[in-house]
Amino acid sequence: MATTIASARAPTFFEEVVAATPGADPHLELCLQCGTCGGSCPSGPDMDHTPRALFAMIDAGMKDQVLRSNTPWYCVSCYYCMVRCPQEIHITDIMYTLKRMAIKEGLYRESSSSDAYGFSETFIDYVENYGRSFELGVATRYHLRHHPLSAIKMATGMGFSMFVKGRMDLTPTRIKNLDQLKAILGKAKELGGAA
Amino acid sequence: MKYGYYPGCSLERNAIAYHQSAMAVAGPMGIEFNELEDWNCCGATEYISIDLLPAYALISRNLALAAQQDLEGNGNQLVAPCSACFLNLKKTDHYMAESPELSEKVNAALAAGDLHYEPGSVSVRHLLDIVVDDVGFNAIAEKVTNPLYNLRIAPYYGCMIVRPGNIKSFDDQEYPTSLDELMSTLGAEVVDFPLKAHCCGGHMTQISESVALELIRRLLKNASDYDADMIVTVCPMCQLNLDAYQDAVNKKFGTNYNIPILYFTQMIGLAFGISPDDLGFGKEMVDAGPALTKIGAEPSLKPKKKRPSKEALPMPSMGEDG
Amino acid sequence: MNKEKVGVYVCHCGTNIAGVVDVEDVSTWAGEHDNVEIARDYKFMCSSLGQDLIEDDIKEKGLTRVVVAACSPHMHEKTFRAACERAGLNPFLFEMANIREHNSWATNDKVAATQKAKALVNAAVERVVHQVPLEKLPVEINPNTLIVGGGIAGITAALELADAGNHVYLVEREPSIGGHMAQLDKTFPTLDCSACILTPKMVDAGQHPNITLLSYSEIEEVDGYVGNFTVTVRKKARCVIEEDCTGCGICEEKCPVKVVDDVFEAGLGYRKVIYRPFPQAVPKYPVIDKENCTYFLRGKCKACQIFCPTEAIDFEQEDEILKFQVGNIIITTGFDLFDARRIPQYGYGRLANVFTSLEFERMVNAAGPTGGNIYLRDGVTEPQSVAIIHCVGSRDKNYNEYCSKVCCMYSLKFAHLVHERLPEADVYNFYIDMRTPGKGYEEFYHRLLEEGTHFIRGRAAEVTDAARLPGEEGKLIVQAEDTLIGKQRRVPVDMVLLSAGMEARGDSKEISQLFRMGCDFNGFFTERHPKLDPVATMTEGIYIAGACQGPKDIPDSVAQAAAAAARVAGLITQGTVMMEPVRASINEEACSGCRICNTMCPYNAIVFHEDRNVSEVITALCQGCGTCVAACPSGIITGAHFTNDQVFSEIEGILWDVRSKPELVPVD
Amino acid sequence: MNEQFEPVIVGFLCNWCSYRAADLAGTARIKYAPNMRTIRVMCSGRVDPQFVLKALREGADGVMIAGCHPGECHYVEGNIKTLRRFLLLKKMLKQLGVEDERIQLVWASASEGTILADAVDRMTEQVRALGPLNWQNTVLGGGNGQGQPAPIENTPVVEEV
Repeated sequence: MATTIASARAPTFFEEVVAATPGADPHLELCLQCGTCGGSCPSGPDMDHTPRALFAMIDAGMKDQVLRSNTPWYCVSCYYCMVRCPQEIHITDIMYTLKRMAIKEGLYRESSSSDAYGFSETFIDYVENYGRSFELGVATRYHLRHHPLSAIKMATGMGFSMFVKGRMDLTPTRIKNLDQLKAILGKAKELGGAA
Repeated sequence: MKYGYYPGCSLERNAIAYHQSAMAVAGPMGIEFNELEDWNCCGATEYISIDLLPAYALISRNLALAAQQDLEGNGNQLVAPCSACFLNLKKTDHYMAESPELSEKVNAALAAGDLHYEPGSVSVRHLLDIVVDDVGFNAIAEKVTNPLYNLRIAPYYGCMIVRPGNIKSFDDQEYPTSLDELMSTLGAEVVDFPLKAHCCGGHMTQISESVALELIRRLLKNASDYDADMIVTVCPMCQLNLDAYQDAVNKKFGTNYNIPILYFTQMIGLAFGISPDDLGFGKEMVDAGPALTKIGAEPSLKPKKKRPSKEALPMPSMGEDG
Repeated sequence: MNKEKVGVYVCHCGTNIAGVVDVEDVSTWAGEHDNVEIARDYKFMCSSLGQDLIEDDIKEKGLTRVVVAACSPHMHEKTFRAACERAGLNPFLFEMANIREHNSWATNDKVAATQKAKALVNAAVERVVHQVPLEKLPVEINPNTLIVGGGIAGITAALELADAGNHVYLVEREPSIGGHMAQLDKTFPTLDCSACILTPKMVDAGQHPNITLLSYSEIEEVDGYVGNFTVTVRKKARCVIEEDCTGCGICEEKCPVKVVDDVFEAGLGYRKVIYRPFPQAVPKYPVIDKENCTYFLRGKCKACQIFCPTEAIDFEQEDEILKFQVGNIIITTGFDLFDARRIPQYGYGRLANVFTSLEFERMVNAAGPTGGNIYLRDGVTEPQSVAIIHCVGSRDKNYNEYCSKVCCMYSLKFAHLVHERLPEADVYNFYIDMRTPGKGYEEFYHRLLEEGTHFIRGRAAEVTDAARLPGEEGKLIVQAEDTLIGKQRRVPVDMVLLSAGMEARGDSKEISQLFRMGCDFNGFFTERHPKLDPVATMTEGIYIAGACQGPKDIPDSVAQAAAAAARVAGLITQGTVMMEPVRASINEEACSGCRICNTMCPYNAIVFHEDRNVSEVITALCQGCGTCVAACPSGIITGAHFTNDQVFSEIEGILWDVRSKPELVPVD
Repeated sequence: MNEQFEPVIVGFLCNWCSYRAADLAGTARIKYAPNMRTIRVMCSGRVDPQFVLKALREGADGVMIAGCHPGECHYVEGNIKTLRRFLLLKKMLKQLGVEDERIQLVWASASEGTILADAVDRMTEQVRALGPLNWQNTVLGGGNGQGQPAPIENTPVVEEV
C-alpha cells in the first residue's frame, strides 16, 4: 500500500539528489545535524551555507536555494567531512552531485563563485580534445575569459618562471588513440543521466 | 617488483621532478615500472563536477587499458604518484563494483571504444603505499648512504592520498604516519605536523585565489611555527600550490616564508646518494639549496625530550591500539 | 493409537486476532478433525472466563488433550498449563498455537492469515496427541550466591543479599572493591562526594559476616546449572599474608619504585610497586605488582619486607585456586572507558593538555594527583579556558553508534566543577544534543546555564595546536560548526576535556562464554527481556546488573543491582525451583556406544560407561537443547516434549493443505 | 489471493532467539509474507536433517532454520552444530536437485524482528521465483512414490568426522 503511494508521486528533491549520487547509498537520510562536516571544512568560513545546513535544506525541498548556494563550488574535495561524519554520509560525493544539478538547472551562475564552472569547463575542453590536460592552455584561456588582469599577471609572473623552470609546456600533448576516447565520451554523454 | 605506472598529466611537466626522482629511485628499491600505454587524463576534480558518466568513462578507460595491457605481469597493480589521479582511479573502481548499474552504463560507454572494465580487476596503489608497504622501511634503510641528518622535515600528505573515507586506505585517514616513518628512516628529523593531511587548496588557486592563498598560508605558517626546514609532499598539486604560490602568499599576508617544497622521492634519492640533478632538484620555485646545506653529520645527542619537571603530570602512553 | 479427546480453543484476543483471522471458520474447521472432541472460539481465552471454559470441558467432556490458538507461548503458555493442571490434566498434554504474533499481527491478508491459522492449529492438534504426561523436575537451590565484580552494582547486590541473611561470594579482579565510582569526585546531579557515599558501603561489604570478599581474584571456571553452580576462582598472589598484615602502609612508604597508575589514577598519577589503589581500599591489604617490582626483576631490594613490622611480606606466595558451590550468580562487571586515542583529530596523547573524563575526575578529586587542583599537564598552571567535548566515541558509526547516556550529565558536572574551582575560567561545552532525562537532571542543566557555561551546539570537528589567527598562539583550538548560527567557529582554550563514552569490557565476550549467557554486538550482556525482564539472562540462575548490561549511571546501576538481588533472594526462599522436564534420555538397550552424543553436549551431561559401552544422560545437568537427539545416528535419544514423532506429526499437521502424499508412512 | 504461486515454507525457530524475534516482529506489527509456518524447537541444534527432508517431502516448497547468532546460543554452541549440519544437508539436497534457496539458515537474535521478517520476505520471493518443489519428481524422479529419500540416516554421522 505504502509502495503504491510512493510510486504515484514525483520524486522529491531529496530523492533526486540521492539518485544522482554514484556508488551505493550515500546515507543522506541519516544526517544527525551534528555539524561535524561544517566544522571540518577548510573553506567552511567562505560558504554561504554549511554542508549540514544544506542537507537540512535538501530535506526541506528548498531546491532553488540549495542549487544557488556557493557551498558545493567551495568544496575543495579534501574529504575530511566524509572521514569524520559519524553517520558515514558520502558528503563530498553529494557536493559533486549538487554542482552537476546546479549546472543542469542553470543556477550555478547565481552562486557567488560561478568561476568554478568556467574553470572546469575549460579544463575538460582540453581533456576532450587532447586526452590530456594542458596547464598553460587551461590557465591562460580560463583567466583571459574570467579575469583578464590576472591572466597577464600569470603569463608574466608565476607562469613565466614556471616556464623557465621547464615546468610548463607551450603545446598540449595529444594521446594516440584520441578517436577511441572521443567515441567513449560521446557514448557516455549520450547515455547521459547520473547512474 | 613490477607495477603498471600511471604518471598523470602533472608528472609530464609541472611535476617533472617527481617523475624523474621516482624513476631514479625505483631501480635501487627493486621496483620496475611499466608506463600505461596511451593513458589519458583522470579528469582531476573538474570533470566529475560537470558530468557524471563521461567522468567515470574517462577514468575507467585507463583502468580498462591497465587490465588489457597487463603483459609484463604487473599483477594488475597500477601505481599513481599523483594523489588526485590515485583517488579518481580508486574511487571509480570501487563505485563501479558497488553499483552494478553504474558499472553497466560505464561499460556501455567503454564499448564504444571496444573496451571493457571488470570492477576490481585492477588494484590501484599510490606510489607512497608501495614504497612503505611493498619495499618496506628496512630495505630502504639498507640503501641509505647519505642520511639526511639535521634536516627538519614537515611530512605533508595532503588530503586525497588517504581518502575518500568510505574506502579502505593504506594509512590512517585522519592522521597518517607512513611518510613520517619513511623520512626518519632516511635519517631526517621529522616534525609532528598537525596539518599533515589538510587541504592545499586544490583548484581553488584558479577559482578563488583568496580562499586558496589562505589555505596555503595555514600550511606554511604551521610548518614554520614548527621550524621545519622544508615540506615534503606526495602530490603534484600540493607541491605546485605550496611552491608556486608561496610568493603570492607572502605578498598578500606580508609574510616572508621561504620553505622549499620537495617530493618524497627526491629525498629518498638524496639519501641514496643519487646526484640532485638526476632527481629534478632546481625545478622548485623556492630554492631548496640553502636548506639542503644543513644536512650534516649524525647529531651527537639525539633531540630527546627533556625530563619533565617533578610537578608535571604523566602523558598518556601511546601504545599500538585502536 | 486409541483416539484422543482434544479440546481446541481459538482466541479472538479482541480484534487482535479476530480482526484478521476468521476465528469462527478456524474453530469449526478444527472441530471436524477426528481427534477433536470440542472446538470453540472465545473473545479472550486468557481471561478467567476463558480459562474456566477449558477447565469445565476437561472435567465434563473428559478432554485428554488441550490446544489453545492465541498469542505466543512466551506470553500465556504458563497460564493455560496452570488451567489444565487445575482441572487435573497434566500440563504437558497442552499445546499452544501462536496465531497472533506469528500470524494476525504479521499480515493484513485475511485469507492467507486464516489459512495459516488453520495450519498452525492443525499442527498443534497433530502434535498434542503424541504428547505424553511429564513431571517438572524439582531442583534444590544452593543458598549461596556468586557476585562477579565489586563496583557499586556488585557491592549493592552483595549487601542486599547478605543483609537478608544469605551468604555471598564477592569476586573482584582489582586489589580493592569500589570500581569506577571510587575514582569519581562528585556525583551528578546532587554533587555529593562519591567517596563519602561509597566507602561506607565498601567497608560494610568488607566486614559483613555473610560476605566472603575475594579481591585480586578472577573466575576460572563455572559448571552446573541454576541452584547448583560449581565455581572455580583464582586468587592471585598478593605476596602479602593477609592474616599478618595490619594495613599500616609502611611498605608502601618505603618502596623505592614509582610507576604510572593506569588503573585507579587513570594514568594521571603514580603509585608504588607495592600498593593499595587508594587509602580507603577494601580490603586494606596491599599487593605487589610483580611486573615492576625490583625484587622480581633483579632479585634484590626487599625494602617492603625489611620494613614490614609484622613480617607479612611473602615473595614466594602463589596463586590459590578456590572451588565452591553457589545457587545463583549475579554479573556486575561494569564498563571500560572509550579509548580516546582512537580519535586522532582530538589529539589525546599527542596534545599535552587534552584530558579524558576519567583523568579529570582524578584531577578534581581532593585525594587525586593534583590534590583537587585543576592544572594543565605541567602540573602547575591553571587553565583560563576549558573546552568540554561531548559524545567522544559515542553516537558515531566509526566507533560506537549508541549513546553512552551519562556523558551529557558528567560534562555538565565538569563544567560546574571548573566554575567552582576557577571562577574566572571560561567553559565551553560542545554537544550534539543535550540529553538530561532523569530526576533533577534537566534542572542541573539549567543551573549550568545560570553559571554562565558557554554551550555550543555542534560536534567538535578537531582539536589542534596549529594556530591560524591572532589569539590562537600557544592555545588548543577547538574547531566546530556552531549549528545554531550555521557558522564555523574556532575556540582557543587552554584545556580540553574529552567526555569519552562507556564501552563493554574488553573481555566481555569471554565472560559471556564463561557464564553461557548472551552478549550483544557491542559486547554488553543480553537481558532475558529488554523491558519485562531486564536483570535476568537467558540462562536460569544468572543475572546481570549495572553497566555490563549497557551504559548506565549510578542510580540505575544500584536499582538494577537491588532488583537482581531480589530475584535471587526469591529463589533462595523458595528453596527449590521446578525445572522444565524438557530433557534428553538414552535408550541404553539400543545405544551402539558410538559416543557421538558425548562430543555434542555443551554441558558434558552425557557420560559414557566403558563397561556396558553405552552413553547415559545425567538428567540434572541436561539443559534440553536436543542437539544430541538430532545427532544420534541410530535415533535412540529421546528429547522429552520434542520427540521425533511429536515434531514429525507437527510437520505433517502444519502442511495439511499441501501434503503431496498424505498416506506416506512417517519416518521415525 | 490472485493466481500467483504462493510457496509454503516451514520455519524451524529456536525458542530463545529467533522464535522471540518472530514474536517481536508481530508485536511491532511488522508486516511480512504469511508464507512461513513456524515450528518451535528449543535450539536450532535440535533440527534433525530428517525434519527438513520430512517437511520437503510433505509438500513444503522451502525450509528455513533460524537460530541465535554464533556466540549467542543459549546452549553455548548448538547453532554452530546446526551450521555444520546445514552445510552438509545443503550439499546433499543439491545433489538431489533441490535448489540452494529452498533451505536457508538465518541468525536472528530476540531483538531482531526486522531481520527475521526481511529474511522471510526475501526467501518467499526467491522460492516463489523457483516455483513449486515437486518432491516426487525432483527428488524421487518420476514420483515412484515409495522409497525413503537419499541416505539421510548417515548425514549426522558424516557431520561429526
